[in-house]
Amino acid sequence: MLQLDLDISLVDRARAAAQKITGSFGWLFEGYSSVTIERTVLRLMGLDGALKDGKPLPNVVIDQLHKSGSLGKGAAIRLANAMLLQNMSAAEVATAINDQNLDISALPPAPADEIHALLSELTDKMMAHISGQKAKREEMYQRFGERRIPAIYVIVATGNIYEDAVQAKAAAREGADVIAVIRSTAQSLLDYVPYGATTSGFGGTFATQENFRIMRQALDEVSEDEKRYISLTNYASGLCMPEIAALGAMERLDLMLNDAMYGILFRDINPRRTLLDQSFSRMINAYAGIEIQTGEDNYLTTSDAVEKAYTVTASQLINEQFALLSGVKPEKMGLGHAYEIDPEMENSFSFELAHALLSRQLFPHSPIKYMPPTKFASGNIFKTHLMDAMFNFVGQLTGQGVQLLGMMTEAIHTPHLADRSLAIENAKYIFKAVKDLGANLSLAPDSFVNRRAHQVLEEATLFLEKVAADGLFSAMAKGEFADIKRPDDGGKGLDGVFAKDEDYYNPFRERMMKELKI
Amino acid sequence: MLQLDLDISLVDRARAAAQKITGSFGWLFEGYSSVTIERTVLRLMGLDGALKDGKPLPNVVIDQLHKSGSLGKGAAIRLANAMLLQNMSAAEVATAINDQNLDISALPPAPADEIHALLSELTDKMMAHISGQKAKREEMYQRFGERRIPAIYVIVATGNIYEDAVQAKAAAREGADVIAVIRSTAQSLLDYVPYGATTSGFGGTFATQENFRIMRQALDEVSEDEKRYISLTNYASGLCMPEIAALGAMERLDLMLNDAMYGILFRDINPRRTLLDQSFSRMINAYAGIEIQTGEDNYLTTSDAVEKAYTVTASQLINEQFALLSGVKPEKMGLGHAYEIDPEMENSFSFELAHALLSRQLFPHSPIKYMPPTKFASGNIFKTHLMDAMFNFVGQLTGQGVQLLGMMTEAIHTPHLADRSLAIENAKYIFKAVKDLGANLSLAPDSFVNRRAHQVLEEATLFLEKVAADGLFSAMAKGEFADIKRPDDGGKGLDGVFAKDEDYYNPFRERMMKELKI
Amino acid sequence: MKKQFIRPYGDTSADGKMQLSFSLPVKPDAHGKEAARLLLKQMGFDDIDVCGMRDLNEGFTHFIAYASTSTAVDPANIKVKVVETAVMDMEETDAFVKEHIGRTLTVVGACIESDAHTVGIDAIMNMKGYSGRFGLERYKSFNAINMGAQVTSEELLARARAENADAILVSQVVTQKNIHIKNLTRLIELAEAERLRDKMLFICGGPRISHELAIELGYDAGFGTGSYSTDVASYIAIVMAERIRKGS
Amino acid sequence: MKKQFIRPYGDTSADGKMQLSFSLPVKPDAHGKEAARLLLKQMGFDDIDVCGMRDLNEGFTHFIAYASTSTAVDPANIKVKVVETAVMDMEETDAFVKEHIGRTLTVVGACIESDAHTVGIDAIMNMKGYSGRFGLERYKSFNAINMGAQVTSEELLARARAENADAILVSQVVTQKNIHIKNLTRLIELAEAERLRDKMLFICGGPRISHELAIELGYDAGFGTGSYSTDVASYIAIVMAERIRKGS
Ligand code: B12
Ligand code: B12
Ligand SMILES: Cc1ncc(COP(=O)(O)O)c(C=O)c1O
Ligand SMILES: Cc1ncc(COP(=O)(O)O)c(C=O)c1O
Repeated sequence: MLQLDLDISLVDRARAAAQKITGSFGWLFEGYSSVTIERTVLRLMGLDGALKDGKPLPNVVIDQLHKSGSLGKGAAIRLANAMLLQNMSAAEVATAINDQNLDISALPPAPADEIHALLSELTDKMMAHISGQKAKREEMYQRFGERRIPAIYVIVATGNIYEDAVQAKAAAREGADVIAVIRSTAQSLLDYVPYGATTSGFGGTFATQENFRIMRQALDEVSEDEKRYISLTNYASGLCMPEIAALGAMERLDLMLNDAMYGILFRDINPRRTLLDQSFSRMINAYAGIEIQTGEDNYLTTSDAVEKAYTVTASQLINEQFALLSGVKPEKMGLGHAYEIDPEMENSFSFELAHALLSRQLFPHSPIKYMPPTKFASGNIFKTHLMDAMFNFVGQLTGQGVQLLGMMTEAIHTPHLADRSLAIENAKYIFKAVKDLGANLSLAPDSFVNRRAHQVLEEATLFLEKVAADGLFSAMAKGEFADIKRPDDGGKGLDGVFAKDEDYYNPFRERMMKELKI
Repeated sequence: MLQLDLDISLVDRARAAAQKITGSFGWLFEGYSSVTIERTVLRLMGLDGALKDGKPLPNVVIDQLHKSGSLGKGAAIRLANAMLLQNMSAAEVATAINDQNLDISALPPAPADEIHALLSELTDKMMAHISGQKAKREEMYQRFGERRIPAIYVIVATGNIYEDAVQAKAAAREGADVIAVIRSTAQSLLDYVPYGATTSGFGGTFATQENFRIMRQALDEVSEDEKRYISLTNYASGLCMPEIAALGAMERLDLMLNDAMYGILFRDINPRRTLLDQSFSRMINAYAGIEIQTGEDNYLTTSDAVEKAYTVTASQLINEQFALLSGVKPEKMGLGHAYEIDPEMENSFSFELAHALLSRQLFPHSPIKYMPPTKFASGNIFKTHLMDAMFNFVGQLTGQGVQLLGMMTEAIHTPHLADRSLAIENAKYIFKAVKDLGANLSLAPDSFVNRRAHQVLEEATLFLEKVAADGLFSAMAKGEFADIKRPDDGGKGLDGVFAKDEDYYNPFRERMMKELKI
Repeated sequence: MKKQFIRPYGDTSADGKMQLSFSLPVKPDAHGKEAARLLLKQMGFDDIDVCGMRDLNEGFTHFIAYASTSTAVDPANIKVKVVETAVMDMEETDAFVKEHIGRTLTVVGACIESDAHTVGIDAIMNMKGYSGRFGLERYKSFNAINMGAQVTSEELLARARAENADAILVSQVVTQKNIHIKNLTRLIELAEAERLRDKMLFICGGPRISHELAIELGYDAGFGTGSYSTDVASYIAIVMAERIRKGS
Repeated sequence: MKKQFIRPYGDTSADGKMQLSFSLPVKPDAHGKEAARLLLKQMGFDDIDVCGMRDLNEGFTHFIAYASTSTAVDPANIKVKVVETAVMDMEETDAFVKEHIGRTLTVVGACIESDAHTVGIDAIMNMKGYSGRFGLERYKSFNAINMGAQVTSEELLARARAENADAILVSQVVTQKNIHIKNLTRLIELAEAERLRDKMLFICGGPRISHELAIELGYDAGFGTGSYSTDVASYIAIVMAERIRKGS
């Protein structure tokens, strides 16, 4: 068995530091809410639809409340109040706000018990729907068997949901276990979730509820044909983390990219805003039984994969603690890691083996999300195909949870149908060839692989202890992660954050925290 | 360190059986000679050239002697005699035979001391030339450093020696250490060696002395530029084993495919003829410091690589003993093996690892010739490229001697310039990535890889013991090797074998045996 | 209704995307890359992305490109000649021959001229078979003679005449410089000269053989990659039964 | 003397051999394979060998082929527009600017619109540099301002105006559906509208940018894959010195 000989006391120190770092955000998670959290509440209450110009109804309502500074109690009570007093559906209230300048913050309060009855009813309904989706997923896994390890994960990114569906079905039939629909560039910076089926995106397809539905249906079809449950995933991270998480829960996505650190570092989203959003969005994921995935791999697309390997480990440990705070179980934590070592480097495979084993062993119950070579992928498709094979080799050898297949055209275009097929062929061949190889092998305690893993763990521990002493925000402001400086009052979306009143009420958060026992 | 836990007593038994098998051919090697052996002697005496119709002068002379049944003393004395009496050069004698019906077997004998003086002079000259070539090679290795392990070996096979030279130089500059010029189909069945520079062959280029020279010169050029000695190789096996070996020695080839078993099984050459030819041709290789390579890999192109793995091991052990009998040192025995496992098989890599380690460990001093996937190469170049990567992985991990690179177009055409370049890129990348990986790993004694290697060794031992009891010829007649039946009186070329007279004389064989101490 | 032409597909319906790679006798620089682009342009490609450029040394450069073709295939123009007889398994063929022919069929097979690749013809003929189908030697209804490798056309024809064969099976695997075409043509010409052509079925096979090519070369049928003994046996049985029925 | 046309090379001079792969909306059968062959034939290929055929499901098939093109490129037609200024290292550029310009040059860079790929522009501008060349921030002769990712064209122009920039550096990496062309065109049009176009050098870069494309889009220069800070710095220094000399 390939097993690293890790220093347990170092592991404990690193975890303790990560816990200290994440434990200090109680003030934020308990004291604040954001526009997207409130829009999420409205969506969970059943508000859907958009204006003719595309503005989603949840934004119509929240914009009014936020502008007038009347979100302190939370949007749930405001909307329920308006529905009762106006005797309107949620959508009617929203349309009235837009068409007739109805000001729902100016309405007198309806009787509290009526409001709470309505909220209970709506909450029950949605919670039941989401549980139903979770049960449906579990039933299908029951029927078809567990997901393979590593699961074969591929992306579709044509920009057109209908082309995406064709490409996704083809990939699923060929062997993909998980399909990700990449989002159009810059969707993560939109402070709303686009509406309806979409056919034009750049470098990806918009994440909308309707697009989720179309894809889910396509994959359910293939699941039944192939007798294998095909998972669907999309991206929560961005300015709408909890909203997209909610849509994913409703439409039975199975995994979701959910990482505030990614938003901060790679999309310049305000740290406070997105950590807050993440907290609620991960609860939704947890409640819906959706596996979260984190974005540590991205660090290595900008920093050196060897020199900065420890930042991946450190971030995984932080993400683990944040996830636990939101009720996510280790079994549902797809912590990120990537094969981004320079192929020109001597012994690149051994370095990578050390890193991959480290991720695996630090989180033995978590389905590690393992990302392919991208940075050193070049226009030479033949070479990239080989790098992907080495990546697949390590993935199988170390039993990573989810293998995001590399495409030989990584440096050229978002994947064509054939590129994806060749990537799946690559993975299936390598996985099969080295299936039980790991069981034959062991590592000498003084081997390079062992020493290298120890070194990374040690660097991560010292780094985490430094961040714990400093505070996460301060460390980010100094550019300690991925060499990118992010002050906690900079970036996009801070104006969407507000302090909660004493009597703030978010029925979903309360119910989920209760059910998740957090 | 990756090290099999082999049963030494089994190894000893297997070697003893192989020694018994090969030791029983004294009657053949001492009692017989063949037309190609005699032509070799003439070539070594300096006879070169061809008639207008392409018939080589050595064939002109030997045909006459063989037809008249006057080869019993060996051709050396006959030619020397004619040269003395006619006062002609060797070439003039041959031309006279053809033009003027000069019958050299009918000439009276010149004084024995004169004949021996002439033979000594000619033998000294050629032995000095060959030693000089050997010294030149050694000097270049001295100057540029040893060959890498595994050495990168690629083929050229355009059919045109001038195109071959361009392709070879390009490959050498890209990183190839050894260049093989594949022969035109069916040259191995020609009972003569074509003459001059050739530009039309199918699936390969004719092996001629001039072609050897052209290629050697091209590679010497690159060696000086790149400060890396580029080796040249070609094929001795076939109906002209010793002749081609002699040409290789004269033109400083560095390795030669030299395997009678290949000729018997895959070219239906008569077993007696070719084992006899092999014996002398390997002496020439040994004397010239040329590394021989054997063709066990071919078995797996027709038989199943797992089921018949033991035939490879058994044949390697037989080839080792035959080579020792001809004075070839273990350091110059490129015993063959191949990665021909079905890529659809589970754990194909682990099987292959077992087989490759077995070859490596049974012959720790020999530069194992490791052949790439060919049988399961398909028109899907992308898949074949990956199979070649796995092959390169095993080659580096187990430290094979010479890695014959696989081409992604194996199933389509003889390699294009770019195919070869991509193959070298593949090998260089993988070799570098897993350079010292083996040093990190060890095998559990009860691991599958260990058990599998043991099984193959055991099967090979039992097989060799059976063959030893039965006799090699009888085993071949029954189809025990590669499922192909070859009776010892069947196949091509038996009519070129003749019994030596008491006073048979082959000055080169005698001198080489003496110098090689056999 | 608009006719649906067939065009390559990358990620947008009928976008015409193709992947190419090739070597040119140019240097790996901007000038060389432009030569590659121009070549593709002349071939009618648009949206040309020469994404890879690799030095091959000795004055050559390898290019890797993606581009869109404007060419499209009219489905109406696709006409394929394929062997159209039904495929029966061994037992069915044996029964069929018994019923419709009433005697065993003799076939003589070989890998001709310089070609020594017997694995293909063995796959069709050998007792033990290939991919789970037994070869013709196992069939009760066939008398199968496999002459092996590097058999000259003359030898093959002589044997077929001597055995009074119903069919000749020829394999050709080496195709460099179209040597397979030369060899197959030579065999048929000899057969015609020897008046054997119409006395038996001439069937060829190999990785670059298609039924269409076989017909062009004057053979009765051709079998390429992925053919099995069952295909050939059924074909021979059905066509021979037909001929006997028609009394030819 | 015969003119040497440039043709692809496989293993025989100018044999025209190319490797292709593409997907068609056809089934993986003889009919589909013939569609693939016809497509290549229509493109002017000879000696077509459709050697690979892979089922992509959902009605598509992937083909892999080798074939010979009869097309050839006339070397006389190859005209490449490349940045032609000499390339100096950092010290040389600093000295050159000191001597010929006598003040620091201000450049403002950004990855514009929805594009968030900053690695390329960082490679050119960041202090620490890339591939062993320091970025413009390290140059004594440059005042380099890197605005980062997802900067709107308006923001970039405003900043350039405010800083009185000598050059604008734009990066575009995402190219799907030619969004880079759209974004780059928009920037230039805005610059023209705001009368900034002639006040500074407009330089773009990215993996699919060539100098030629840049010129076409109205930029002064373009830098593709494998460009370094040294290339850009030298270009700016030399062209600015020229402009100053000419008094423009
Ligand atoms: C095995 C093999 C060998 C073995 C052959 C052993 C033997 N007894 O057959 C050995 C090692 C001896 C060998 C030698 C050589 N080979 Co070779 N060999 C191959 C290899 C790896 C596999 C061929 C094979 O067995 N395929 C499996 C069989 C089952 O498939 P098949 O032949 O296509 O047969 C199927 C169909 O085509 C059809 N079929 C075939 N024949 C017939 C006949 C009839 C009547 C019917 C109905 C159907 C039928 O049915 C079969 C079952 O589906 C190929 C590469 C490859 N992966 O394809 C190279 C290859 C064929 N060899 C090649 C060459 C050049 C040679 C050599 C000249 C040198 C070299 N490169 O090694 C020598 C000389 C051979 C000679 N004189 O002919 C080239 C040919 C290039 C070309 N297109 O011209 C190839 C493609 C390799 C390469 N890329 O260079 N080879
Ligand atoms: C790193 C990376 C990322 C990082 C970016 C981090 C960052 N801060 O930059 C992250 C993970 C965030 C990312 C995200 C996405 N990416 Co991205 N990413 C890449 C990747 C792997 C490498 C790009 C890179 O850094 N190259 C290295 C630099 C040094 O090269 P360069 O950019 O070409 O720059 C050189 C020259 O072009 C030139 N140059 C460049 N700009 C300029 C400017 C000037 C003025 C000058 C003079 C020169 C110059 O000089 C540089 C040095 O030589 C590529 C794939 C690949 N291997 O190319 C995909 C790739 C670019 N991404 C892609 C896409 C689609 C995305 C996403 C939309 C979704 C996704 N697939 O991940 C998102 C959204 C991004 C967005 N909104 O723009 C696609 C683009 C497809 C296309 N052709 O349209 C690619 C090709 C991957 C793919 N095949 O799908 N990505
Ligand atoms: C954690 C995480 N979230 C989200 C995304 C995608 O974000 P965007 O849609 O902004 O490209 C990624 C992409 O790599 C990611 O890693
Ligand atoms: C040992 C040996 N000799 C010779 C050859 C080549 O023989 P021929 O020229 O007959 O193809 C091979 C080819 O694989 C071989 O393995």
